Amino acid sequence: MSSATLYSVSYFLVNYVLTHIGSVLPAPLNAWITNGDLVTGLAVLVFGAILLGASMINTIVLIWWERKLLGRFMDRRGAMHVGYAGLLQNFADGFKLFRKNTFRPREADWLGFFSGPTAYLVTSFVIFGILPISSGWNSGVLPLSLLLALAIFSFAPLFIFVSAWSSNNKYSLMGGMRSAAQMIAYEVPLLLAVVAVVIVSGSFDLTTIVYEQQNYWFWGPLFLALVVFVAGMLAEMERIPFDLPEAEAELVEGWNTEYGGMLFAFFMLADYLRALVGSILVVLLFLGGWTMPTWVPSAATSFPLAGIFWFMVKTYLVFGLFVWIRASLPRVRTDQLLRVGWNRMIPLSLCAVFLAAALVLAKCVWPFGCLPSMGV
Amino acid sequence: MWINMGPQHPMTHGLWNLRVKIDGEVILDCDPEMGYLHRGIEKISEDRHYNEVVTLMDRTCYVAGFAWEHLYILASEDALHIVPPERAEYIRVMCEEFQRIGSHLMWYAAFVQDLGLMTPFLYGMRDRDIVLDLFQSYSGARMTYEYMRVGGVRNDMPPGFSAHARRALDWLSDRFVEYDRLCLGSEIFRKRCDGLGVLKASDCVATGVTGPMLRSAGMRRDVRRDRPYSVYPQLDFEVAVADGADVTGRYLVRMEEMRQSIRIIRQILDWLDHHPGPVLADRLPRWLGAPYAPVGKEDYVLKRNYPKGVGLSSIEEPHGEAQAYVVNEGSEHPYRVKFRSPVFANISAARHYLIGYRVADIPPIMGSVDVCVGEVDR
Amino acid sequence: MSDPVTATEKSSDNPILWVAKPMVTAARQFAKSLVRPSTVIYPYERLEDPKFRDQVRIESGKPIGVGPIWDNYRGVHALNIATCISCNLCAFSCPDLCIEMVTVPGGDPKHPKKCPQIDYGKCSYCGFCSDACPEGCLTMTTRYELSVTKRSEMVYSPQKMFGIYEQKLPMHPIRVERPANEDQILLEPPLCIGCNACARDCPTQCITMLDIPKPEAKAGEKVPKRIWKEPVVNDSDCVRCGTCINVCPKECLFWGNRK
Amino acid sequence: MQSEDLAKALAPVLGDRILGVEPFAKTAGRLRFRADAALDVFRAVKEDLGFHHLSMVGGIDWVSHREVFYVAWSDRLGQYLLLSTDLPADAPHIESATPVWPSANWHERETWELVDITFDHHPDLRHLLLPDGYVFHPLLRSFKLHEPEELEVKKRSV
Repeated sequence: MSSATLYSVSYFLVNYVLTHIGSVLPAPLNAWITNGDLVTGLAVLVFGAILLGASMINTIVLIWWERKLLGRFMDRRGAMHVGYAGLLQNFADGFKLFRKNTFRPREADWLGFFSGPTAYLVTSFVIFGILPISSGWNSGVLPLSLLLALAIFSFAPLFIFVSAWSSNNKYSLMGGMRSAAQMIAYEVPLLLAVVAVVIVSGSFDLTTIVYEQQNYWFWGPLFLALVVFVAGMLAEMERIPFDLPEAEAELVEGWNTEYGGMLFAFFMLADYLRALVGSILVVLLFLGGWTMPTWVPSAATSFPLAGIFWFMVKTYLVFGLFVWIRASLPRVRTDQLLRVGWNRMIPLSLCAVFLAAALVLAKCVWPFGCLPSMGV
Repeated sequence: MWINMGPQHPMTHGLWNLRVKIDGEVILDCDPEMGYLHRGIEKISEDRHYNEVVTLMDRTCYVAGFAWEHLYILASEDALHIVPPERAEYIRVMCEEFQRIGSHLMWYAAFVQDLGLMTPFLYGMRDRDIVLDLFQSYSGARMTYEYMRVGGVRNDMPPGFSAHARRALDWLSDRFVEYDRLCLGSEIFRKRCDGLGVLKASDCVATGVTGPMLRSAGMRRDVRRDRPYSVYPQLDFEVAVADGADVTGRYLVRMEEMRQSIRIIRQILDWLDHHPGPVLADRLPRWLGAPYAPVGKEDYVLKRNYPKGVGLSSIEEPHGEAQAYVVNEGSEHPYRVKFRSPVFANISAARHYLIGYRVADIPPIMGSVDVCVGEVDR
Repeated sequence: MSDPVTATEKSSDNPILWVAKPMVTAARQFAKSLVRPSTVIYPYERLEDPKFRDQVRIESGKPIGVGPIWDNYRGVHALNIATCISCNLCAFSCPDLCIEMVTVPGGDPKHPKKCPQIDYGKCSYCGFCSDACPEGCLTMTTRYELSVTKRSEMVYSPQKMFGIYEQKLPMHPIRVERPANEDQILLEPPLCIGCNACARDCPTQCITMLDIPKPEAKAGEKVPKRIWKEPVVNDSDCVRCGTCINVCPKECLFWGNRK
Repeated sequence: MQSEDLAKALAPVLGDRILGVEPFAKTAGRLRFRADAALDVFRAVKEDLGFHHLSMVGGIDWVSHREVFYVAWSDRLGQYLLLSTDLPADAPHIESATPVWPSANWHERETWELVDITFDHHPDLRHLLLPDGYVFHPLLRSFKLHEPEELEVKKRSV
């Protein structure tokens, strides 16, 4: 199965189903239904559906994972009644939100109020189409997939601001302003940290970046970049300690104060989708993606779907780190956050870039080893 | 731009409204609006018997019920010329000190949660539960105790209480180290709280601010020491003082007060172990006993001509200096009951410690005031 | 007393490495609660369950089960109808006026037996009623689960409370000593007409009507028309409920002190 | 400091503006003063005797008249002082203590709305605990609990 890709699997599925349906149909219909274009088109649809479903389920399980971890950090249990160990609790919550009435404040702007959360959710979903999750399990070869992912990722402040402004609430507006300021401030160090990785790996393609890490994972030599990247990701994901846009203590719920029902669920889902994307990016850029170090026994890496398995394990562990940070740190203040962003993070990320350049020039660095030949 | 923080707002911890005028994120003006929880406790008290008012006292400040019971009982004993047995006084002081720990733990939980940190909230609530367990073991309720009576307390400690209490105290004093590590040991916490909500001692005195807020400004005023009531003169403790006059200072003062409370309770437990005795004054007027039957058209009390009196009591409640003024006109109901709530005065000075800070600073500052709306509105 | 310490001197826990301390603290708690968090899984584990209390105690590093005593929790009342004497003291002592005396079957038709009915929508669980009960038939139990779907179901009839009594839940072993009562029922003899109302309605039957000599008629005065009996209260049996004073048609009984 | 000492200390400053100092349990005493000289008394008490901290202001409705009482604390003496004065039952008013003790602000607002005692020259005499426009004064003896019907009638007539 290791050679199978997500697309080949969905193509096989569609082809199999359509051939069997066509075999019982009369000839002209049979020819039409098994024609290559239709199969390809349906395969793409199935591909999208699988992606959507997988990312959705992963997101919801991620929420469960956070609740359970946070519970233990706080000396309690987390969700535990619906399903085994509360696994179905979030599905139940989602269903409840789905059934709730969605209403709009009278003075709110109709278009922005409804399009904001929708666009926020959709753009967060789209990124999953780009991210590779194992060798071959991607949407084909996109040479600039990293850049594209980050570009879509940074759409968010726009939509947040639109929905905050259009909901015509002072708290929402303040939250939206904070969110825009924060995301723009942390976009720069985030991208600079990525530049460090790109310099070392010599490619914007995520698959290439992962294969560049076959000798050593980048988190060791590029530790500075990792720190900057994680901090920037925390700010982008709006998680504690950088969750001031929705600082519930003073701003009620920040930019989603006026949202209820499914629209709120959109925000919630999109937040966790972004958290998932953040964790995945950390794994891809710094933790070797789906590959494992060579000293790991091959039995642990050669079973079917081993790549996806290890990838998910790493992703959830990285998210566990975010949860740990959330469990132990209070929220910072806007001015402090921005000051740290512009005054500390950008110089740090520039340092990281220089370090990366030095790493490339040196080729081999002592405890880690050498870069693969593909390097610049 | 004026924004209303409240009456339903995560910052308020109760029902009140803080109207804030802001420019961007900076606070230009503020105006607290109270009264959303006004239940007319002073008025209802006028229609109740002396002991029945105790049921209202638990609900005056729902996180410091024992302190308010003690306050009211001290004043009405003065007004009614009744002297409680010594053991009852020790038990009351123990209740008050345990309540101080419970209230401060509740404060700790809510305050750190305002900073966005959820973990200490659960630690604080978990450890407060220990205190509530102890309360329940002798008073029979976890928050609304109805335990103190004019002339003593309702019942004595159950057997084995002091061993359990000591174990709980050991557990609690270990936990305080953990609390400090979580808060003071965190750079972000210090950045958020140092130099925030400064209210200098002179301003505190002018605006009537008392309690941990005053002591965090370096002023060593504590009713327990300055005007000792009940059995406090026999107890050895220190008054916690900090010098920052800011949020961190208030945090430090409250943490130190909890340690001192543990010290006081240990002394009281030693005393209680060696001095058995009655806990209720033995000869009480009929209408102060629990089985009181108001009867007939004749006003029995006026017939007996019970001596009139006025009582003023003042205690160091967890939030500050609380006072009660009870007027006894010789009837079975108090003629007038008036309370001074420390939080009432502390909130009224809001303008002095909020203006000039940022919107994000409101939750920690108001959290450090430890607002309990129940006792402000009464 | 020693000199005051400033709080800053005593507990200055300064940050190391930005946020290392809180993160380590949280991780330590994480490791601890992997074994067993402090949560009491309520419907399955109950604090009042002695087995659970023995199993998880503060010694095991968990802050639950400190209090040894759950039996004196002030929850729903239990009423032993058989020993209730209908003295009304519970209803009198209720600060929230939530107790109403309702007729229960079992009394004689002329003087129906009345037992308390409690509206838990109003009750504040202060325990004054069970403290006031002279016979110990109205007690508070450890039961605290009262959620119902209708407000009318919050009103517990005597029969319902008797049902709780029959479950033999732990009932408040800390019994309050009734404070010594310096008052007694006194009589103003000239007003009494000997009507027997007090003796008839006394819940403890502690009033006996004794014959008194009928005075001789003096010149110019009429002997008052009355029954020549007077109530005598047996002080040791009296529960001081005041029923006699309430029923007295001539208001000749009153509270007082012979000393 | 006992009540006699207090009277002696205040006599030269205030003269006949104080009506007497009675002993009061656990305080320095109860100082009764003439209502029209309130501000002078407050100033003298605060500045000459060091009662810097005003902890409570309250009113009592004695049907025939009303009483205002103030409780102040002196760090120097380590004692409380009770000040009280009687006001007529109809349109009772007294000078506000806010110029001397700013902390009197909210206490006076509360006393004004609950006991119906007007404090002249108060900077901000608004409703505090009761809703704006509320016409009753609940802590007056004439405001009865347990009689909602009566209240209804009264409300309609207002």
